[in-house]
Amino acid sequence: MRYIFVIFSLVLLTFSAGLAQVDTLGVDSILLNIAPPSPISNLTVYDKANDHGHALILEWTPSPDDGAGMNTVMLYEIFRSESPDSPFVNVGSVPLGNSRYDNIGILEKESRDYIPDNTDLYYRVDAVTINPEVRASSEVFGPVRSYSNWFHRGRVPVLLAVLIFGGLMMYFVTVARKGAELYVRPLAGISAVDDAIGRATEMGRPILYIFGLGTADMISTIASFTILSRVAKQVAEYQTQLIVPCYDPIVMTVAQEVVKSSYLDAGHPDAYNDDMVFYITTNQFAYVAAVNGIMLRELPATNIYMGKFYAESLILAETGAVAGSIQIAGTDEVGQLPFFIIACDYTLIGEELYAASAYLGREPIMLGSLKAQDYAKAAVIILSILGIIAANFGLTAFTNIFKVLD
Amino acid sequence: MELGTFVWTTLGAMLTLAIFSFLYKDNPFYKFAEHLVVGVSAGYWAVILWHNGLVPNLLERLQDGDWYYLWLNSSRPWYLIPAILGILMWTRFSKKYSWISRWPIALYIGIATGVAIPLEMSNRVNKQLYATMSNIHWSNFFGTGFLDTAAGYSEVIVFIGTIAGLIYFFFSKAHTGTFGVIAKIGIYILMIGFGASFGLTVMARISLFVQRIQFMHEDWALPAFDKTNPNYSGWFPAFFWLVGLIVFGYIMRELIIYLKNKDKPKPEKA
Amino acid sequence: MKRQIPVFLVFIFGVFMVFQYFSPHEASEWVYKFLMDWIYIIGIFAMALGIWSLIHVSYDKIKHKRHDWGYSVVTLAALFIMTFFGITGFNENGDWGFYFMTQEGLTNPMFLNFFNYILVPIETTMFSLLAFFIASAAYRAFRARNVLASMLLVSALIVMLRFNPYFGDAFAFYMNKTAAWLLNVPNMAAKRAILIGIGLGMVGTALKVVLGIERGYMGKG
Amino acid sequence: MTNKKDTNIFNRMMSIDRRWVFLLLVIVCVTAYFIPFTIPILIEPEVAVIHEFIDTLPPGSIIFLAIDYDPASLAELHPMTYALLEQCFRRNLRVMCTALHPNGPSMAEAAFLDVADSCRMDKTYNGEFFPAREVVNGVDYCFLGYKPYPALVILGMGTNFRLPFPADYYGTPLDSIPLMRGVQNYDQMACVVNISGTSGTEYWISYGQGRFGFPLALGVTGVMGAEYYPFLNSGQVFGYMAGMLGAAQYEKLADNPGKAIIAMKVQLYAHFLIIFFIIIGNVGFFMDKYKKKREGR
Repeated sequence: MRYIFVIFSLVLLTFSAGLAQVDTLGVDSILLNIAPPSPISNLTVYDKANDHGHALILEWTPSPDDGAGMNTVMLYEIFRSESPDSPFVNVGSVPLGNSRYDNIGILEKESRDYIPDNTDLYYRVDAVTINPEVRASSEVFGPVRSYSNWFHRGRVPVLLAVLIFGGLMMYFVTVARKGAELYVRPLAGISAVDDAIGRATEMGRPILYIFGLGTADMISTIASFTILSRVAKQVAEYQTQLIVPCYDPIVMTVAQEVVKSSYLDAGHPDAYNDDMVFYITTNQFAYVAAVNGIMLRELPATNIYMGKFYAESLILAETGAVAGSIQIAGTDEVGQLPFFIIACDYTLIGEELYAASAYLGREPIMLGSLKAQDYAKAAVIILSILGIIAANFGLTAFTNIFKVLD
Repeated sequence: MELGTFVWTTLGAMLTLAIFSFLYKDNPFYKFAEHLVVGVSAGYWAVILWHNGLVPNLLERLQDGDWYYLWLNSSRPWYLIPAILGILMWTRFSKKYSWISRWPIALYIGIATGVAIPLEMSNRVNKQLYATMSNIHWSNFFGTGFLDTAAGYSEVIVFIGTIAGLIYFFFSKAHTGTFGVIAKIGIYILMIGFGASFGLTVMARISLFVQRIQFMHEDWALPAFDKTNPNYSGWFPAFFWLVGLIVFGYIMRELIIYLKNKDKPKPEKA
Repeated sequence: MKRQIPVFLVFIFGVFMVFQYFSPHEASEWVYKFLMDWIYIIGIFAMALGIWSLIHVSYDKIKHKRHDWGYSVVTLAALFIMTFFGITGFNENGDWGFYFMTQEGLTNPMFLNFFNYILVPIETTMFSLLAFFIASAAYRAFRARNVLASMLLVSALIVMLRFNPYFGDAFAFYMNKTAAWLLNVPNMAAKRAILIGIGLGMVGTALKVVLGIERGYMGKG
Repeated sequence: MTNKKDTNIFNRMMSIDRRWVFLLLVIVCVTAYFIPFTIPILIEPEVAVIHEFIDTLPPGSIIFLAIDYDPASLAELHPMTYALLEQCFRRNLRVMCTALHPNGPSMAEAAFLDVADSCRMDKTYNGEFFPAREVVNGVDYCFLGYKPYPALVILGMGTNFRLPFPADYYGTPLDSIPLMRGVQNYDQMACVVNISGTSGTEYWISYGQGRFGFPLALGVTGVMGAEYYPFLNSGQVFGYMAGMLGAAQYEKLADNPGKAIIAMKVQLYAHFLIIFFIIIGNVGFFMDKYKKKREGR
């Protein structure tokens, strides 16, 4: 669905780009008597940092007639050329009051807006009045070159955070592997999963497992696969029925694989068949309509919602409540958490969804990563307290260490 | 409005009523609408993915090659790699070779998780941390009104709430003592926040229903009797009353069943 | 072998993508875009598996005359009709035909009718069921059972009363202000705490997957 | 499902079948939608000031209306446009209009045609009788249409409307339009009202109001509400309507109930119904607890 959206927006963009090629300003007879404004001064052009090249930044001191003086400047037009003598080409314009223009090139060589890398370029900025004929050109700046960068300096804080967090995790995983006892506090939603499977077995009714609208490239869906593998293993041991309707074909494929292996691990490979995990449709409300139908017809003892959910969360959870199922939800979609909390029996809030796989497995290695997450949270708390103190004493140098530039 | 358009609109109105009937209980009308929309939407997405996905992203890129060279002579032959990976997914149709489909899946998941690690770290951790740090300003404690969101004390509450919320999410420490108290504050703040966002959403959801009333009224019921319409014919109200009859008939049927079973003991509800 | 190769692939591509993020170079961006195309194209090919699953499940129901099998006929018929209309259509000369490489199917009048008068009304009506479910959920769940539930209840009530004109202007004014405060202060704190937590959980899970510690997505727990 | 022997009134209050909730909600929404009755609507000063401003203009003044929205935000913003246009034409004010959103022109055109229709009938607003009149394109209003680059168009119009728009939306040269006689730029406009569902509002504030200093009023969607509110405090914007609430207030002020008031009616009573059910549930819950306590259970 996201892809389709992207494609539609691209189509729209191309369409509006076509519209944009209309001549905006025409000349009228009333405009002939405008005196030429003063030109801009101090034009500097430099390569845009931390980018893929093909982009330069221009800065200048605005014309004295911009918003003051004769007050005639309407916009600035930017011109570029590959040599100071050859004709300059208009590459863009900004309205009055601006003193900066980012000349971002397009990567296609055939495009008019392509800016070659590692080539000498020359720039000029014109202050233009309402009559495009009346303008003042600045002096030519150049030569200047644009470069492609191999390393993004503004993202150093992210790199450090990833490395430190990864290191913490490796450390605790090794510690756990050596057999150290790691404590984790009990989570109500997790123990409910075990009870719910038992309840379904007693009642002889199926378990409904729903991934929501997540595609397989979302981490919440990947976490949900792990939870499904634990659930499926228990379901296989208890010989209960499992229903997994899917929204995304890849999620369906992976889920089939997951359930199949879990049945194999539980020693009941013959109890598995591919129709337990099936595809419905990649359309939010059509999917919801079908799942609602399943809920009221199969009357599952337990509904487990794990993954990415949008507006359908409440429709599903309310219908599940009507069917009298025990409902356990977990999502990282903050906007939908209130609805799950209200309509479900147990809800895993945000991070608890990611912790669930470790909890359900009870493998020491997995618990090691929870420990790393806790240390990272402690670091966030301490750093933000330090940061607040520093910021209020004017030590912006400290807070700026953590600033990420895009 | 043409008669053809009105017939289609009548279908839309019937399907609208069929979906609403689900609020009463699962019934044949709902089942029909549900199965219909599943088929239509799956077909729709298949077509859209073909026309707007596969054709521009793969087929057009290989189009200038020839099949007897296996498209290797096209201008972008490297797009054969994803095509091969896609076809490997289809090994799932065979029982024997279905394990091969794990390779493209592994690539898919590898790329997706690899992209997510730095991106989520940056967006959800680094940037939120920076925002929390530069949040409280002493100057805001003076001269601001009660319930002002920019007031100093509001900023302090945001800060404390964030910290307490984070503490609630600690997994490897029992919620006891001071730690437990802070964690409790954290879950309270979470609940207040959730309540507020629930209350806010009610309005948007009611307006969805208002839009459906508007559709039934303005797009369907009004044109059915709009004699100023140049294409108006007796069929318009006929279709309207046909739908009315179906609705009336269903309600009557349910009523009769209810009255018949009224005195009988209710079966134990599962 | 069957399990090692996938884990190895996840590792190689995962680590590559992590470091790609820190390199804005043109070459690295090109690889990024190309790999994103892989994901996208694999996804499209997988659609065939999805459609096959839908057909298979429906056909099975019909074949074994399971309960409500008649409705599965509707699903299959709708699927085939919609697909058929999507690849046929009239070109600019008004000639009818099959069009695979061009988009005549998307403007086929029947395709549009199915979209506008079947898909859209059902979708929007399903969505509008939320108006009812939000009411029944509020009634069922908003009980002041304990402090936690009361907080949820009270803050929801304040926000819901924010445009009520019946109790005088001063009341409405303060309700409005309190509602805005609740949304901007405690809600903001809650969101931020959850977001940071989710971020760490995501990165933790993703790292476990890339490093091969977590293999649940292949069924290896 | 309630157990027969444990059923008392409080228990029943706690377990009303959800279908009664649904049925009542349908009844309340449909009734509020179809039956005409008035509800009190709290008027905020920032909306009232727009109405007051337009109401006290001398006949013949020109209002500049900038319509920057598309069908996506039609539900919230169309009511504002309709109420405002009706008020202008009834008071014999003239209107100039642009649509600087690619899908805006169809919105503006529909509004002009519908309001012109409505003006062909005698109406009474706020106790004042207005006879039927014919609203003529070119005399009572002039619709300029769409041009890309909103910032440049807004700047250009500050010098002369004829620069970005040599002709109006229908291709008539501006010089041959009666309304445009003697009209050069914003100086001849009494005020500018921007009704917008896009970030185009920013241009009207910074390039329009910021440079030419005309009185500017905004009508924005509910989502954008909080974003542009600060401009009211800073004085750059003299009036402000946000979302369905703002639209309903304007309809109320103009005594011209339309879709926004109907929507608010439905909203208000649906909210009351939900709150009513919440209260019923809680009363039942507490009374039941109290009773059980007294019985020593």
